[in-house]
Amino acid sequence: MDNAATTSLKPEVLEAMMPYLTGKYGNASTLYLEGREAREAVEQARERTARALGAEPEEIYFTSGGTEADNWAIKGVAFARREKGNHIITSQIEHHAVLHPCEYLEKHGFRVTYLPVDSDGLVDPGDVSRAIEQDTVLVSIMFANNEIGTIEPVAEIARICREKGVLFHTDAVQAVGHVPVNVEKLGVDLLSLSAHKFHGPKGIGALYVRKGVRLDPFIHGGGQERNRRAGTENVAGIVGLGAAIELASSSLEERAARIAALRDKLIGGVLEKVPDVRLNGHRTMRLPGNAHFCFRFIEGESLLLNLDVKGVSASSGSACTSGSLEPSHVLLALGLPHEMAAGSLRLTLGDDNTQEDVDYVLEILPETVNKLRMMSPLYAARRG
Amino acid sequence: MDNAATTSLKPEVLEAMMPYLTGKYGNASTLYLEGREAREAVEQARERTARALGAEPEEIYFTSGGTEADNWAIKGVAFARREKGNHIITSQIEHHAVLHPCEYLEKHGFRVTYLPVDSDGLVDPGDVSRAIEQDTVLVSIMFANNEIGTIEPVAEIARICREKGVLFHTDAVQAVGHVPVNVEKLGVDLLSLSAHKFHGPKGIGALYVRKGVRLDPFIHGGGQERNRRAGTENVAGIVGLGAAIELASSSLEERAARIAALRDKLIGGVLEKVPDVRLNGHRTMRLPGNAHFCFRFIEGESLLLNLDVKGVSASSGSACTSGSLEPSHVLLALGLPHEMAAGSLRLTLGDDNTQEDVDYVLEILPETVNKLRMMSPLYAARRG
Amino acid sequence: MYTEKVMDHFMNPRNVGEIPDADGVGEVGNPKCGDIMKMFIKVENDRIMDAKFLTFGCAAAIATSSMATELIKGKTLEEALEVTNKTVAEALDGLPPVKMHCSVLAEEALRAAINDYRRRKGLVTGDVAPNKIEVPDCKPDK
Amino acid sequence: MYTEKVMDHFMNPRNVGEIPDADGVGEVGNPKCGDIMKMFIKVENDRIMDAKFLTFGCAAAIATSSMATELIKGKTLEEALEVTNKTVAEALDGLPPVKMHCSVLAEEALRAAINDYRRRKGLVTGDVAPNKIEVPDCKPDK
Ligand SMILES: Cc1ncc(COP(=O)(O)O)c(C=O)c1O
Ligand SMILES: Cc1ncc(COP(=O)(O)O)c(C=O)c1O
Repeated sequence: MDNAATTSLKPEVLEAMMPYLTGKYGNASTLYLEGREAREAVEQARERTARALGAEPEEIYFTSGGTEADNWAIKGVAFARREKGNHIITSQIEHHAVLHPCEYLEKHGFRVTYLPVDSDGLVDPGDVSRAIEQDTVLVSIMFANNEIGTIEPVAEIARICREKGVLFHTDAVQAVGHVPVNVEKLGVDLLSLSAHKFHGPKGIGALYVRKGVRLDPFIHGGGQERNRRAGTENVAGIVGLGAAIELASSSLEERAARIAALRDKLIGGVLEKVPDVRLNGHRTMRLPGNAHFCFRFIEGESLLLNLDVKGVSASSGSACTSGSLEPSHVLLALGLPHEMAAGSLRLTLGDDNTQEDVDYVLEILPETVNKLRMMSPLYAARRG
Repeated sequence: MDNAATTSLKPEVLEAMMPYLTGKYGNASTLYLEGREAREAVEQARERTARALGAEPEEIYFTSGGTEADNWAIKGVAFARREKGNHIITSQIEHHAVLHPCEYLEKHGFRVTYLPVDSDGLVDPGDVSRAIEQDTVLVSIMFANNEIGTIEPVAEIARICREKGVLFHTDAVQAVGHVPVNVEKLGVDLLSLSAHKFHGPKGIGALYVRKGVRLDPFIHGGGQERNRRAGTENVAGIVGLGAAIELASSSLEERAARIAALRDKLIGGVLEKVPDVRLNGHRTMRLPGNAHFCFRFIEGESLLLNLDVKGVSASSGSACTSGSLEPSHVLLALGLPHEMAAGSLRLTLGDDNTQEDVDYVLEILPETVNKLRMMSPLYAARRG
Repeated sequence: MYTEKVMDHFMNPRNVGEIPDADGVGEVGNPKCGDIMKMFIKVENDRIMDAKFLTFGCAAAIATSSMATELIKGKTLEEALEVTNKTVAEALDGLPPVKMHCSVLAEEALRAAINDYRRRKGLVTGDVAPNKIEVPDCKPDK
Repeated sequence: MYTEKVMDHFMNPRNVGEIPDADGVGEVGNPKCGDIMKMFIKVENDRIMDAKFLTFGCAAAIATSSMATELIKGKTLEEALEVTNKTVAEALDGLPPVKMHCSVLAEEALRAAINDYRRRKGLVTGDVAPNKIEVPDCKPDK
């Protein structure tokens, strides 16, 4: 149950990729037969991606993943619009793939406002509006948070940015393939996605760039991706992204509804069976698959590993920082104290999960939490 | 015969990748079982890569390809050493993945010296030595040129840089897997490679960074690659790179000798059978598989496409710029006039090529050249 | 990338060669740009009786030269002047966007040849209509 | 990532709990760092007769607590003070580098418990050896 960290490659997706891993190995930028086959496959994947997002194919640029897409969007717009201004607005709960590029820009003379969130993790669109100044060139607010699953009011923020003439980027890595994402309806200017979050391959993603939006290239070199992203195309990966996004878009709403029902059962069961627990993230405006808790008096990694031994994959904090002891910046932004933030557990459901999986977790989780609490000096102190 | 543009994925390499495209889909940065399997596979690939280059595993960082590795090396060192100086030295015949980052740095206040080459495409190490100034922070000279195949005197240039305390990067994308490359013997500080040039997958590469060399991260985000290259690891791609580099390193010298013999036959045959032709690149200091010519009075794309129809893949200029009419910057740097540079053809041999392939090219090439010359106003003018 | 028609006219170009006693010769392009096109026409009673070409250039340049000569043969000069780069490209079932400039080259060569004919006949002065036009911008239209 | 020994001591930790009438209690760590360790010892004739722990922390923290209590049981105080973080880590067949600081925590808890015992006996003053040590740097050693 860690579908937010990564997902399995769907057999249909692998099948679509196979020709480009075997016979059709051409370089998509060469002129002869194999090269043209590769080019056509890349363009078909671009069309599929565009269709899934309600975009034009020329607005889709393939990258090596969500992280590169975020880096490119933020640094690319910042440097391209530098003469207009040097102020950027983002939130305190963004993924590191957004926060760290922002911190990098601060070292290069940019000013960044990191907006706070409420205790459910929601950004207030009014805060965005108030933070926009004369020299603001970019606002970047994530579509859905990777830890606590909260879905941000992106359409409203996009509208505010549009009115004020500021470009708006959203990191939709956790959303695409899981909830409907339409760039036209949302009114966003740039949007990042990553294939391995929706049963596509790892190491491939895309950046949507609305027509007319200027941004500097980030990876310079050959003329690939219409001179905006250099490097020999990862043809198999791109084809996999295209196949996966098409699959994920089909019957998206029914699938999301099924998963959300499982999620609600899981959340309800945990809140009922385990004392001293907090549900993190908004109760309803959250990703269909996400359930996120803080269990008081215990620490996340030990909980996680106990569950792993019992066959349940989960995450504590974000996947990237597991193994480090720094408490998650997202949980701290919600206002949780350190020792509470340390006891976090994320369970993320996907297409493969069933009622039985949820029942099994509801069976083992309470006893596991209890076992660890019996070892905890904080719990002992509380019992007095 | 366009092995320099890309190569087919070896079946053994695909086999090594398959587990990570099917069952073992874990995120290498997560703690539980699938994640640990992925992590181990990544670390094994790192060890294989290090072994092939005579490096330590901790000196290998995986990237999305040769282009990203070049971008990172150049921008990463430049920005990290900015307070020390802002001068960079490279050559006029580098790949665009090096030249364009350099041009980008020029826009950001750096000074770049683009060293000329001789008519064989060789950089003079004396030129490098003379170009190094007080404020030089990086020299980047490619190991072997992707168009004309010339192998540069990298070890000597590295020695000069070491003596003068300047970091040295080499773009070895065309060399790794084709000629022996040992970072210790060469004495380089940074080295780029790309898997798809040696029968590995597309969209994966690596940067070797000598221990102790400081460079800024380029893609910021999660803590992957020991905090130096963020983004969920492309596990299958990394495993493929590791398997491919190990395969390519085995019996490297015998394989190179066989291919060089084919190349010499091809070059000899063309020079003998076709009048008004120039061999580009150094006669002996060249990649084993590379044969590169300029045919006077005709244009490269039309030659290329004629050969394609007859079943021979080739390249004119570099793969990235085919389809554009700009003559190759490499050929212009050799001192060739534009109309001569336009008539270029690159044939690059690989493991799959045989004597028969060479014989076939030697059979069809002269008549194809002749057919195009009969249409050429330049040829007519010359006949008078 | 290229249509079947383009490939056909490229691999089997019609009307290749020179007309030694041509009534008009037009040459356009610039070897620096990678394209030179030379067109020869034979004119009788204001009608193009024969046309030939020599081209140094890419597949699209060769195919458009071939198609242009086919299109103008038998046409009056007035009619031939209505052949534009679009006509040629359409007759080839289209060209890739980055190659559209090649069809401009064919149009220019044709005009240059007709102008040369008219100049020889004293119908226009050399200054107004040179028979050698340097196409100024040889970058692909992207 | 973890050795079998670590996993065993983590999943089945020995000596969990409190000793109500302990002769020495040491508590180290800081909830902000994600680790708190509390060690209880029972001493007779300068020998540790029993040891128990409570730990709030990661798997490595729990396993090192468990192993540390096992190692010191039956040892004299002098011998117990020779148990270092390395001894504990080695007894567990090693710890991942980023987790080595957890073994330091176990060493500190042990020292704190022994110091507490000595303080209670009046052998040292409270100032010199507090029984509660805040481990200053809780970042992994990377
Ligand atoms: C919200 C969010 N943004 C960005 C990323 C980075 O994407 P990738 O792992 O493809 O680099 C992730 C996942 O890792 C994510 O969850
Ligand atoms: C010399 C050289 N450098 C860099 C590159 C770029 O590598 P990649 O295509 O993996 O981005 C190439 C090939 O395309 C190359 O030949």
